[in-house]
Amino acid sequence: MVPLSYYLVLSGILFACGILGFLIKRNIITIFMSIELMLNGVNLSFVAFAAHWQHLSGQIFVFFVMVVAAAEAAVGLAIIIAVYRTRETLNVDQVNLLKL
Amino acid sequence: MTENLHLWVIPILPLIGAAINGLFGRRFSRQRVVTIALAASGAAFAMALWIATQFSSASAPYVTYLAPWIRAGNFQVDFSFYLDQLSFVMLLVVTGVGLLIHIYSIGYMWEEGGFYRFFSYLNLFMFFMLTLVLAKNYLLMFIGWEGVGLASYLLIGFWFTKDSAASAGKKAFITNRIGDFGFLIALFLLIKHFGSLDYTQVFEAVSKLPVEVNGIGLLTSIGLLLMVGAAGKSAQIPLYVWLPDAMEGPTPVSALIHAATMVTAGVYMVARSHVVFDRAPSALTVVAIIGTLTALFAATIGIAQTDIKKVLAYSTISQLGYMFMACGVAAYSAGIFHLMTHAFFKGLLFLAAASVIHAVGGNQDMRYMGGLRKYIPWTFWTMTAGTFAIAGIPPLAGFFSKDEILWKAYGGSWVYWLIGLITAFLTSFYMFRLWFMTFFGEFKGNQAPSHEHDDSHGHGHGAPHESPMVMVIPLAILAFLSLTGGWIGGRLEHFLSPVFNDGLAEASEKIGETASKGTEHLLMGISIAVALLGWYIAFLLYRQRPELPARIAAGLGGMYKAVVNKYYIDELYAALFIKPLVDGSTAILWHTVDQGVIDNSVNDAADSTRHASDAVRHMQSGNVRSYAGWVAAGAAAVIAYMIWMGVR
Amino acid sequence: MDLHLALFLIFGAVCVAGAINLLVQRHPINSALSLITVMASLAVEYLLLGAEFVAAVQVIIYAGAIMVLFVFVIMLLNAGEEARTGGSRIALVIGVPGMIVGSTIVAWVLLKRSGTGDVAIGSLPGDPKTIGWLLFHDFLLPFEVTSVLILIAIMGAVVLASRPELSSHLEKER
Amino acid sequence: MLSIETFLIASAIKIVIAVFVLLTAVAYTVWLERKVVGHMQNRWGPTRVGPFGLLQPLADGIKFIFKEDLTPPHVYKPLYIAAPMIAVICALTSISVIPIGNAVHIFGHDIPLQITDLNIGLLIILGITSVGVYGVALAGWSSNSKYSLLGGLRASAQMVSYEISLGLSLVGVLILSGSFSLQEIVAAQSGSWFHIIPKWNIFQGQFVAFFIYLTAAYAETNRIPFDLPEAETELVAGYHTEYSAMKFAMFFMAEYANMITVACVATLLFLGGWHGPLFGPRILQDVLPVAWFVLKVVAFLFIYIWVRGTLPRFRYDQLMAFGWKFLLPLAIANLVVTALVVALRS
Repeated sequence: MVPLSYYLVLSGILFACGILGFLIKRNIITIFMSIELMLNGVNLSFVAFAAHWQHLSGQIFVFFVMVVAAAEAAVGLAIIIAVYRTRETLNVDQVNLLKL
Repeated sequence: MTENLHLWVIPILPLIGAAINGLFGRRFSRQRVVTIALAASGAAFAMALWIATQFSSASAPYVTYLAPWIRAGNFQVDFSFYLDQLSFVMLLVVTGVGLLIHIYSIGYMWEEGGFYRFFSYLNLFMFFMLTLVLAKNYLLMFIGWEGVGLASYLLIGFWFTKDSAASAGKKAFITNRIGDFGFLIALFLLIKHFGSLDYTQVFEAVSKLPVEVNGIGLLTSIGLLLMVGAAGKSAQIPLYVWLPDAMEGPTPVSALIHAATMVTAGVYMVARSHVVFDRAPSALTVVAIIGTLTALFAATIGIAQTDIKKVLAYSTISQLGYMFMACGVAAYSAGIFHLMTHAFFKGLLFLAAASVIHAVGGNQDMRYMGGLRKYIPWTFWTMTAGTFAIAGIPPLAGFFSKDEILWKAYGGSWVYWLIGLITAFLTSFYMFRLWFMTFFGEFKGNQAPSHEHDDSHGHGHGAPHESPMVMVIPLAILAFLSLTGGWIGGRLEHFLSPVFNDGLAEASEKIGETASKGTEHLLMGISIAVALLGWYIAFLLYRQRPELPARIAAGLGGMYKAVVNKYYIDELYAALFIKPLVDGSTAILWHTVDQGVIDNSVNDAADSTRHASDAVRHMQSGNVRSYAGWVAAGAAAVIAYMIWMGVR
Repeated sequence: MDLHLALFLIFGAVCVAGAINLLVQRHPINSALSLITVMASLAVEYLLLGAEFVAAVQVIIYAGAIMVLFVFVIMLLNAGEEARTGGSRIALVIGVPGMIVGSTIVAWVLLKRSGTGDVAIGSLPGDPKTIGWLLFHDFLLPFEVTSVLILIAIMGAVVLASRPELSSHLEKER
Repeated sequence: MLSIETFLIASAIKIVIAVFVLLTAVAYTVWLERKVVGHMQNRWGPTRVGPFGLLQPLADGIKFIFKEDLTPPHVYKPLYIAAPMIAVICALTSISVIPIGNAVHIFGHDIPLQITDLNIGLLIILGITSVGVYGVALAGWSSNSKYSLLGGLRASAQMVSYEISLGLSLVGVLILSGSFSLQEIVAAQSGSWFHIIPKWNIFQGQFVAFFIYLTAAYAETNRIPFDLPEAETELVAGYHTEYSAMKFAMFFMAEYANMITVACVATLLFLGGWHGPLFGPRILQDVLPVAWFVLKVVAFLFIYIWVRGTLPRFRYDQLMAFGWKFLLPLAIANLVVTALVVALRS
């Protein structure tokens, strides 16, 4: 028997790692992967809650999250490719033209 | 109520014509434009004639309710039309003269650019004028009132590429605006005190009020304000200045709008509101004084003008002054009678003058005319009819109506009569002066300075020639009306009496007391004598001894100069009103208020926004990770807040 | 120590190690592989919770498709090691403390104040049949909406990633 | 219910046996291919080592093991080493859920002829296969060579693309059987119509699905006519250009193991698994299903080799266009039709 909070803490750690990755990583692809990491953390809490409440809705939500993640990956990676073509870099610190 | 006369159809017909020509006329041939315009105005006239067959004084007024317009609380204004004896006369005059001038314009404007535009505007004018005349309430009348102003503006500025025409259009519009302002305030007062603009309701309420003998009460205020509006539209002192300039428009327009119909709207309005004026004697006196002064004043200017159209323009102002004089002594039916005859002979005179101008190739200066009698006989004879009519030679139209007015004026005060008489003499003089200068003596067209007037028709300066039949026929019809129009005088007064006598009958009773039949005949004789005197002096000066006028002018010196320059009224207005207004606008409104206050406050707002944004714009570093940092911090704050709320 | 807790801890540790490795590694492909590790271990965690279908889909979709895309893009763009540029002070000064504060609060609340109970191993079997039933009945509308979302994403990706001049060139060649 | 110790021991034994059998099968699939293609091309194939060259795979294995393990200097070493392992591990793991026959009764226990029976067995196979892409992709990338990189790129794009068609072609079968468990899928195909036509899925209207599966499987396993990741005439040897000795052997094994897995799945899902005519004594009846299964797998592998000996290689854009514009719509259409028929029948 594992307390539900353990799962939630694990999910929280993953989510926090995702945020941290977003904050400290420079490579735009890695940043994107940090987002996926956050989504995974959320998924884990969904499944854990599903088990806790004995309701499958939580697991269904995971599928929707996955679909959104897939769509996001497709579009996001296409954007990355387009950015790379014009800016010739993947470093977000150098993609900073959108400012005054 | 009586049977439905479908009054709304009459104004709608010209509107349809105006819309078709205005929207699609550019692609139409001239023939088709003419067909549409004539069909519209002809149908309106036919409708008016049909109504004439249905009309019976017993069942007047007829009312046609079309649709609701404004419903605000108890206040209600509808699209409804109203036909009594007064508007019936106006209806016939407007549609009849309008149709004739439409026909005339075909010949006159045939070679002009913007042909479709001209006829579209003419039809539009007809629509608004008929709306004005047939309206059942003041607001709908105001729509027509403004609309004829618009049509007038468009037509004066018809040759808008010419600067003077464009300016004249603006001048007419702005001067009318001043009058309309008074009219509007009068309407507001009506709404405030009677809660309605409907003729029936307003007059019913007014007729229950006592006569305001002393001071300026409500009815006097309303009457004076209405008179301000009428003065603007009908070119009375002090707002007459736009009418002479309006001669920049095509001459048929001058005939239709600035002689026969639109400028008489003020008279119609005063006559329509006679219930108010009857109970405001001081306002009525003001009307009479304004009318009398205008009549004399414009006539004196008229004797020194050399431009044929300007002479007629001042003559129109003067004649309008007569009408107001009539209204001012509560002789409304005399005013309307003169309105009608004036529409005939002044329309005729303008059209004939147009024919003359047409004949000599665009020149309007009478000094370079002369001897045209043998070149353009039709024009000569029709114009002769008009001249005799306006001069008051019996048995032509002008004699009857003018004599009626003078007779009624005498009933009001002998001063009115005397000034009217002097004006009649001056009228006779300047009209015969025009007649002699134009048609007698030698043709001097070849000496004219070679200025090409925009009112020309590309004929060049050949020998003068008669106008085509399409222009001559309306002239002939109007000449016939000028000859015979006066004979219905007595019957017209009787016909109109249900309208004007339902109020107080004091004024006419007063006249009946003070004047006898003998006096009337005496006065009539004096009138005729004065008219003939005018003819003789004109004959003397411009036929027998043509060198005399110049000597007289030299002798009179400054006074003559003042008359030629229209008493410097335009200059006076420029100095009194326009310059202070322009200077004030420049100094106060533009430099101080607009630039100083409004611009500065806007700029300051923008500047402060910019400075504030400048301070925080550094957050917008363009660096995604910084944004993420803010998001993370914000999320932490939100979580902390929510947890704290939960714990508490 | 029972099997459930042991497995949870083992794979949880793998998860956290993978996540930290994702952050530590400078080469994006290493980060990607770390993320795949995280996802695989998460799949096992899902299995522990009884969500077998979710676990399988996690492997097939996340590890097998989405991450392949990532690796593919990394290879395509030949992404090199990450440069340690200091583009954003705010991310470190404000973002990281904010993240730490936020997660600390959440963890504290979860561990100390939550009255949640234990979860038994495989306590809620999420077999494909039940999930399919739910998906096509109770969640039919969201399901259809996500299908539209996917369609839009496909078109968006094609438009974004295609080089117009290149594709028109190919068209001409054909 | 087995005790945990027995379970672990039995599983370990089964794993050892399975790996041994699989590796042997891989070795002899290679031999079979060389032999069959040789005969198709009017050659003999391997003949020197053992009768009919039957010991050739053994000789090859020994050679691979003892060859010098070259590591080119510019490779990214960790992944360069990890890539072949990923490939071969994924290939070998996926066999773990494949049953090769009914449960047999040995030592007083009912032992299923499969390492483990999961009710999501098919999904496990799909998942492991999809992870197998990384072996190829990472090998191509870590070799730091343009041929390898191109091969790796092609492999990952191709495998991701065809995986969709492959998965969709299986869904029709899943609808018919209503389960992810391979045991149940096979059980659903037992019996026959009129004692002649077996109730295999391929005869239950899933012929189109079988064709799609066949085509997609060729692409998934990088086999001719879809062997673009290792197209010799263009990319030297594609993603494994820089590999040699045992690491190369791992890729080699992974490819053939994948072929066998694919053949097993095809057999289980479309060809009725181990179902076939049973006759003879009891012991024969126990062995025959396995024999039928092996026969079907070998037949499928033969088609593989046959196609290799017959068809030329596709061009890359043709491959992609075929996958996305023909195979995928066809798979969806098949799925819709199957679903409709099942829905109408029930």
